Amino acid sequence: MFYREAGQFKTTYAADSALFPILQDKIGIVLILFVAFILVPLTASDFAIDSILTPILVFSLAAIGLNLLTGYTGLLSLGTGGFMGVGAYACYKLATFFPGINIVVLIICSGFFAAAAGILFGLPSLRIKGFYLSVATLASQFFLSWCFIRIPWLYNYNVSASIEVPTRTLFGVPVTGPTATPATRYIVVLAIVSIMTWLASNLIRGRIGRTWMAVRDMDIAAELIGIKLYQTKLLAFAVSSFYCGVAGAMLVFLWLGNAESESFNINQSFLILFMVIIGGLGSLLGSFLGAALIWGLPIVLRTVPGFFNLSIKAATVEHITFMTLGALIILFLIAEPNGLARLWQIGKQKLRVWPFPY
Amino acid sequence: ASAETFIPLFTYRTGPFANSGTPIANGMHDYFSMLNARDGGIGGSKVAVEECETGYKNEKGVECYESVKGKHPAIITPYSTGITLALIPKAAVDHIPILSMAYGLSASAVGKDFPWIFNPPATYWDGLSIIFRYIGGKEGGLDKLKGKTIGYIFFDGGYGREPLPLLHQFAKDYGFNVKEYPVPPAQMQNQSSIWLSVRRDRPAYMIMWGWGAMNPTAVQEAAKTGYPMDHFIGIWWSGSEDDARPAGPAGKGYLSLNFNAVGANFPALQDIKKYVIDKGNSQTPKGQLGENFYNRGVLNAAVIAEGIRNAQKLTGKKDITGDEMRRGMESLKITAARWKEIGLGGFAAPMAVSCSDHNGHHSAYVQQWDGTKWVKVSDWIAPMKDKVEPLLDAAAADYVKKNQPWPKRTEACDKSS
Amino acid sequence: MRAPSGPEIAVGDVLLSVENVSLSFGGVKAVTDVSFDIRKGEIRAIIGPNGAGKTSMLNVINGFYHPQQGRITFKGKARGHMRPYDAAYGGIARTFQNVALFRGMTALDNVMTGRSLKMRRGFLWQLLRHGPALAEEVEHRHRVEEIIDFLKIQDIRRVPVGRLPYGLQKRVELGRALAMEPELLLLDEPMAGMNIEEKEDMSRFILDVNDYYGTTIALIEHDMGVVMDLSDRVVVLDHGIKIADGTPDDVKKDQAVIDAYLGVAH
Amino acid sequence: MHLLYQIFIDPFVQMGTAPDLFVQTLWEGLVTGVLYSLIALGFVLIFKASGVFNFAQGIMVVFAALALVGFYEHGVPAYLALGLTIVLMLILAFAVERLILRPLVNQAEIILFMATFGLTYFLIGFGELIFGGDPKVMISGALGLPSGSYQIKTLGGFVQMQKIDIAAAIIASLMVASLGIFFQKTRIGRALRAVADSHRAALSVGISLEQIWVIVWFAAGIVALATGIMWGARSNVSFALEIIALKALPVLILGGFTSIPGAIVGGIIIGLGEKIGEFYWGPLFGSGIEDWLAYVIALVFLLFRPQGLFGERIIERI
Amino acid sequence: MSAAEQTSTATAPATAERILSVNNIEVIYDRVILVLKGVSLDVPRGGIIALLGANGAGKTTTLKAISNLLHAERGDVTKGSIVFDGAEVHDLSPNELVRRGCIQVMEGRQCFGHLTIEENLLTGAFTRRDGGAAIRAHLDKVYAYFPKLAERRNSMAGYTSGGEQQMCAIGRALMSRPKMILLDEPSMGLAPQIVEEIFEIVKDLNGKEGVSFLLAEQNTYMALKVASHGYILENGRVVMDGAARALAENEDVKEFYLGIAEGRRKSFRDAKHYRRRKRWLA
Ligand SMILES: Nc1ncnc2c1ncn2[C@@H]1O[C@H](COP(=O)(O)OP(=O)(O)OP(=O)(O)O)[C@@H](O)[C@H]1O
Ligand SMILES: Nc1ncnc2c1ncn2[C@@H]1O[C@H](COP(=O)(O)OP(=O)(O)OP(=O)(O)O)[C@@H](O)[C@H]1O
Ligand SMILES: [Mg+2]
Ligand SMILES: [Mg+2]
Repeated sequence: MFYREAGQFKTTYAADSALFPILQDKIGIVLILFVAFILVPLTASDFAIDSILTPILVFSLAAIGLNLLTGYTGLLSLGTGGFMGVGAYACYKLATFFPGINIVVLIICSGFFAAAAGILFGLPSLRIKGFYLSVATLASQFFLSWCFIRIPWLYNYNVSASIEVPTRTLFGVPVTGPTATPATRYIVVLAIVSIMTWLASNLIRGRIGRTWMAVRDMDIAAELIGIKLYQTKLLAFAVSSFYCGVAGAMLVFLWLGNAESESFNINQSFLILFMVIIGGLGSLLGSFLGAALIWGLPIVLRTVPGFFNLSIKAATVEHITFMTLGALIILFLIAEPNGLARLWQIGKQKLRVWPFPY
Repeated sequence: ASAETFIPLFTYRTGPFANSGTPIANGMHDYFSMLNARDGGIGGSKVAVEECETGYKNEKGVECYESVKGKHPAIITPYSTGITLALIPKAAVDHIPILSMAYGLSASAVGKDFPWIFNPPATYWDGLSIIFRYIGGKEGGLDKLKGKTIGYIFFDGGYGREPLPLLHQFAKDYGFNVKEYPVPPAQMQNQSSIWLSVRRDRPAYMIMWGWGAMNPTAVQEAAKTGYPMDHFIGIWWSGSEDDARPAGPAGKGYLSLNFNAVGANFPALQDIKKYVIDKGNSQTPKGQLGENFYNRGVLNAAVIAEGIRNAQKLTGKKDITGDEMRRGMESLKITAARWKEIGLGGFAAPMAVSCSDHNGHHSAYVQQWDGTKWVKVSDWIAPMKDKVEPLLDAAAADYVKKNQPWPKRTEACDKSS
Repeated sequence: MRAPSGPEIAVGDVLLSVENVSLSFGGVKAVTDVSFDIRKGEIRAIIGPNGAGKTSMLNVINGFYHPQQGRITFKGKARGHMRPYDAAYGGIARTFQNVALFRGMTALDNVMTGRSLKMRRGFLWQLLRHGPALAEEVEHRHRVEEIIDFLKIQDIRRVPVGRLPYGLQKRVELGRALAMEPELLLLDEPMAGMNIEEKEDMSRFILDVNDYYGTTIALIEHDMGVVMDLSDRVVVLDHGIKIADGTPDDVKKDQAVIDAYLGVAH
Repeated sequence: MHLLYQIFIDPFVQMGTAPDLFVQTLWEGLVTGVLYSLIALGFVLIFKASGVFNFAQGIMVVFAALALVGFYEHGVPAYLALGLTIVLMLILAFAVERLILRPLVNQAEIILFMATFGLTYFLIGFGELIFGGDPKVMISGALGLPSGSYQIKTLGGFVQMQKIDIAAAIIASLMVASLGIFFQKTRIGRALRAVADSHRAALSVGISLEQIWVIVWFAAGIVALATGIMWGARSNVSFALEIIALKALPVLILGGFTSIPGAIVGGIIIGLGEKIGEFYWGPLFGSGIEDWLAYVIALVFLLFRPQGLFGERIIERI
Repeated sequence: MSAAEQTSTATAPATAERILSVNNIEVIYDRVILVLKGVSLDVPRGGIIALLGANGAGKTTTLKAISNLLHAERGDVTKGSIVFDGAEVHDLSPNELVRRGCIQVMEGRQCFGHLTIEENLLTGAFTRRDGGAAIRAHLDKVYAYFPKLAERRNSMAGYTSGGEQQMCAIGRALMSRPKMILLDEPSMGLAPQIVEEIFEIVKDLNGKEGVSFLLAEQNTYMALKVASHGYILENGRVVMDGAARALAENEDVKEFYLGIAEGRRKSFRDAKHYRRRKRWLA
């Protein structure tokens, strides 16, 4: 009853294809942005910002990147971690070469390097499909991981073989490095993620998004109606890797402050993939929900025993967290295989017809 | 608040490295529990221990850090080089000391650049130089290595790569060749081609910087290839019972460095048994007390306890802040007599840390696997400080340069107690 | 809808000719030495028993299969080896025997994909979705809405096609093909699985497309009523071989066709 | 020029001058390959029979091996422990079918893949909870598996073969042969392949998915146990073993997801390629190329045969 | 409205023994999409019943509800009951249902593309326990019904033409020795000759082997020719039912389902432009 599009007529096609055609949604998004940009930095604890919100945003961006490739274009990739790594190391090198340039610019630029890597490793997709394609991306994953440790130039020959983040400022406020407060870093991340999400939503609502989805749903038919498969697939690889690269750069520069080759290993790739699947393939909102669930749930589970003042051993808590997380993933899938985003839609649908069941 | 000192322990009892993480965690935990049970804490201040499970993952480690940093921890023990590296810049900002006992960033030994990080008793470079001293002793002089090949098998990550500069310098100094055998993380249990290469290259000695499942596999593969085990030496992280045991009798002769004693015959350990384990207040399984990594955990906890005592002495307060703990650590001095006093006589080499030297470059010894247990086969060997220190200074300078603007040390130094 | 490129061909002239085409898969001969032509403006039916090679013939025409032998001439130009999208750019559109819609997309988006090859705005504009990109999008949306109105599928615009009943899916598919503004439209069993009423509707659409837009149509269909009523000329294939070619009435009386295909008179 | 020499000439010279090492490399490659095949076999079984890409195969290996050693450590005689572990794997198969697969019937591959990831998490937590995280020594002696090695002096040197490796090769071949026959020749085998093709259609002809799934997961469980014993005997049994399971991916992809002989041939190609590549060409890149070599080998093969060596032809019709 | 009521009361097959009866079922997909709104029908033992209706009317859904394949599509029967061969079947698995003799041939062929034709047929015998010899004998019988299949027995089903796949699907169902086959759009996409053939076979099976059929069809003409009784489904409701003959005579049915107006078949060329159709309901 409250959530109705009835009565909201669109008079132009432009308005009809707007991002949030329904008034209630518009109000919702403004509220969310207000809370995220203003309220959270003012009120949330450092722990909440730095261990929950920032990582969720960073992973959401990576998940969006992967979702563009896997969810929208139907190309399964297990190389996300590697592409994130390319972004991170590229950003590190750029920061070394151009200490004067604004770090946010560099973070964005590093995406281009990831995109180039994405195109390179996406080439086999022209011939190989499905799970078979995943091996190409796996090859990239392992090869890139190997490069991150074997090419000392990438980490400026540090003996620790890791990259550390120098302190850089934006309008005089430090945004990277140890002196940057979690809230500042969070706001920068949030801004980048918001803008890039908006851009991604533009892409997928237009011609490019449609060709991607066409390729995903039935590539043969897509080709027969005049879509060039190789262009489409490579573009998807490029854009996807760009997003992952930026996410990787943010992971190091705006969150962890330090990284080594292991930060971008195969497990990272799987993690992002699971966020995408749990969130919902082919849904931007799902990328956020998935990241929130997969990253946030273990943290919540870990704090649960504390609430009840149960003194369970740290290891046992961890084991039970693992078991619960596993069980919850399965439960979620059974409840709604198409991901949290679909669950959300069904919820909206129910709201629309409320108080009637259908 | 009531007198209480908060000590978070970053541990990993899960994940692929749980085998090494668990006994260390047990040792640390039990020692503090023992102090609480026996003495009512340290200097009248009860120790509040809280474990945070990292699973040996950096992100989790940072998360643990964020979750404890608001609770005024006296000191943090990350127990992972990766996590230590991630925390080094943060520690200075939050004024929380970090103890990375013989791991982490070697350069953090330089107190003027890293006031908040402590890594006694020795750095990896010290460890490598000790190994060479030992080899030199066996060969009758390091110049005997001339023209020979030394193999270096290592975990292909920051940890395993760190000794490389010194190793190559040694190679230059003593005229031997180095063969590197990196083991990628995913290949830890799949080393057959590496050991084939060893068979081809016939190194006179094999030195290992391994961790987790890499160690037992290496020992087994070495035995399989017929490599002379008493020419195969691991760093102190490659010397747990679990590393050598799976090879069975064939693993006999395998050597490794150590800086804590093995065995349970120390009054403090017996107190742990009496006050903690026998009371059922411990997770330690039977037989683990006295094992190498368990004792390492005890040593770690003992050093912290001494640091706290020192800080209490300096400030005259029971409850100490991170700042005070840093001062306590920076003037830490545990003589052989003091070790004995706290029930750990001969457990470790005398240890001193100073404001400028956060490490101390202490001695270690070589132990050998006799098929069932570790046996000490050398004296305490001091590292080649002259070779290590310039490297350390250079590394610290390099770190500072690369991380500009790195804050200058502002913390004052106490006099050594 | 005008031809996108190439020489103008007058109504009644040969638009596409298939000469001695043979196609086989391993041992299976799908098409053997078949020749026929399609004239501009006509409705040309291809019929034949199941497995006769009709679909394969369409696949050859729009470049999805590459025949081992033979020549295809489209708009007076002989074609070499080409990819399916070349055919699409050349003005050949089609629908598929087993509905090949993009199942995860809405009906509207499906039809919009048909316009992809006409849209020009580059990546950066798409990213911003303002100015020229939006203008282009709206312009094409207008064309698509016309098609949607034409096919009377306004009310299912927003429904993911996977959830539509079969008949509507077929209609959306036709819409997608029409959105390409083709010169030659290949329809592979557009009326399979429909009842009479829906077949009548679909017939109407086909005739209208043919009449109003002058689109040439090649049609595969098993419903003889439809074929006889709609088509100008009919080719009959059997086991990959052409067994008859002519007006519906001629074909209907052809004994070979009755034996191979029609069975008892319908 | 020198580089070209190092790449194209030197390795072959080495093979010629030290033939014993070459033979030894081949043997190591073969054995590793066979062990990879064993892991891959577990994947293939489940994939073939249900179209599920079972991410949990790696953890099942660890779980089975830990259970075996765990039982033994609690005083159960070795063979009884083996029996108990097999029963445990059967229980696991039932549980997986009942709790995961049945509610998710007819879902997309990727969803089931994800579900097996949930299973992985669960088993990691569960396994560590009951067996603990510390590594265990495989009880190969108590199980009557041979230890020690044969040293054959030939070719101006020696070739050393571990007895356990020989046993592994034999066991793996037997398993593959029997499973291959099972799949191609029996009623159940045919049904398995039908299920892989389409859950929906299989249901409609009355194939009991429940039964099929329990059978394959049980079979995969046994394969996991065998894998766990063999790999465990090579180093030890710990959760790190799970990482090795990733190596099954290139094997699978090379051999084709649905082919049992493919798993074996793929495994051997990967094993040999990896060991030879690492041993002869690895030093050029500072060694350790094993990490990605397997994937690159698989990729190169795929570029020529997109469905893998033995994979079913990809049906492209419209 | 009135037409529906008249025919249904007049000719309900009340007397014959029922092999299947569906009572007032309601089906919901995805927990929110209501598709069947109370459908009832009966199939007498040994009968052929046609289920007619436009696209999306719910024919397939009805059949799936009976064979319990709905679960796999996230659909649920929320009301009503289905009784097959004297037993309520709601809780049975599809496998058990096949064992009891009720099998569905799904719309759109659904052969196992990677299995050969022969293997496809053999999977149909999965639930049988009467030994290899009997199965082989039965296989030959199926080949006798469908000689085309015998020719292509070793081809992968994925590569055979539409007609061959349809035959394969029916043949596969036969292999389970069903008492009743739920046949969904068997004529779709088939050449007229084959359609005739298939309906001949349906009649044959019904006559010689006593198999009952529930036939969902768009090809009303053929369906009413073989069936004894028909139901017309619209928008998830049965709007009319009656003896096949009676239905074929009904004026509305003639116009909308048979394309006959004023006593003769209309040409498709003369189809009026998008007329609003008259509906029994709505
Ligand atoms: N990609 C392919 N690979 C192998 N064989 C093929 C392929 N495509 C078609 N065939 C074979 O070619 C023959 C002709 O098939 P086609 O699909 O053209 O028949 P059709 O006339 O369209 O039949 P229907 O009316 O049943 O659709 C069939 O025997 C089919 O098995
Ligand atoms: N899995 C599903 N999820 C949601 N809605 C569905 C699903 N399957 C079918 N429907 C809807 O249920 C309605 C009835 O579909 P059904 O397939 O039963 O029709 P039908 O009479 O068999 O039509 P056709 O002649 O096209 O086969 C349709 O409106 C369809 O959109
Ligand atoms: Mg066809
Ligand atoms: Mg239907």
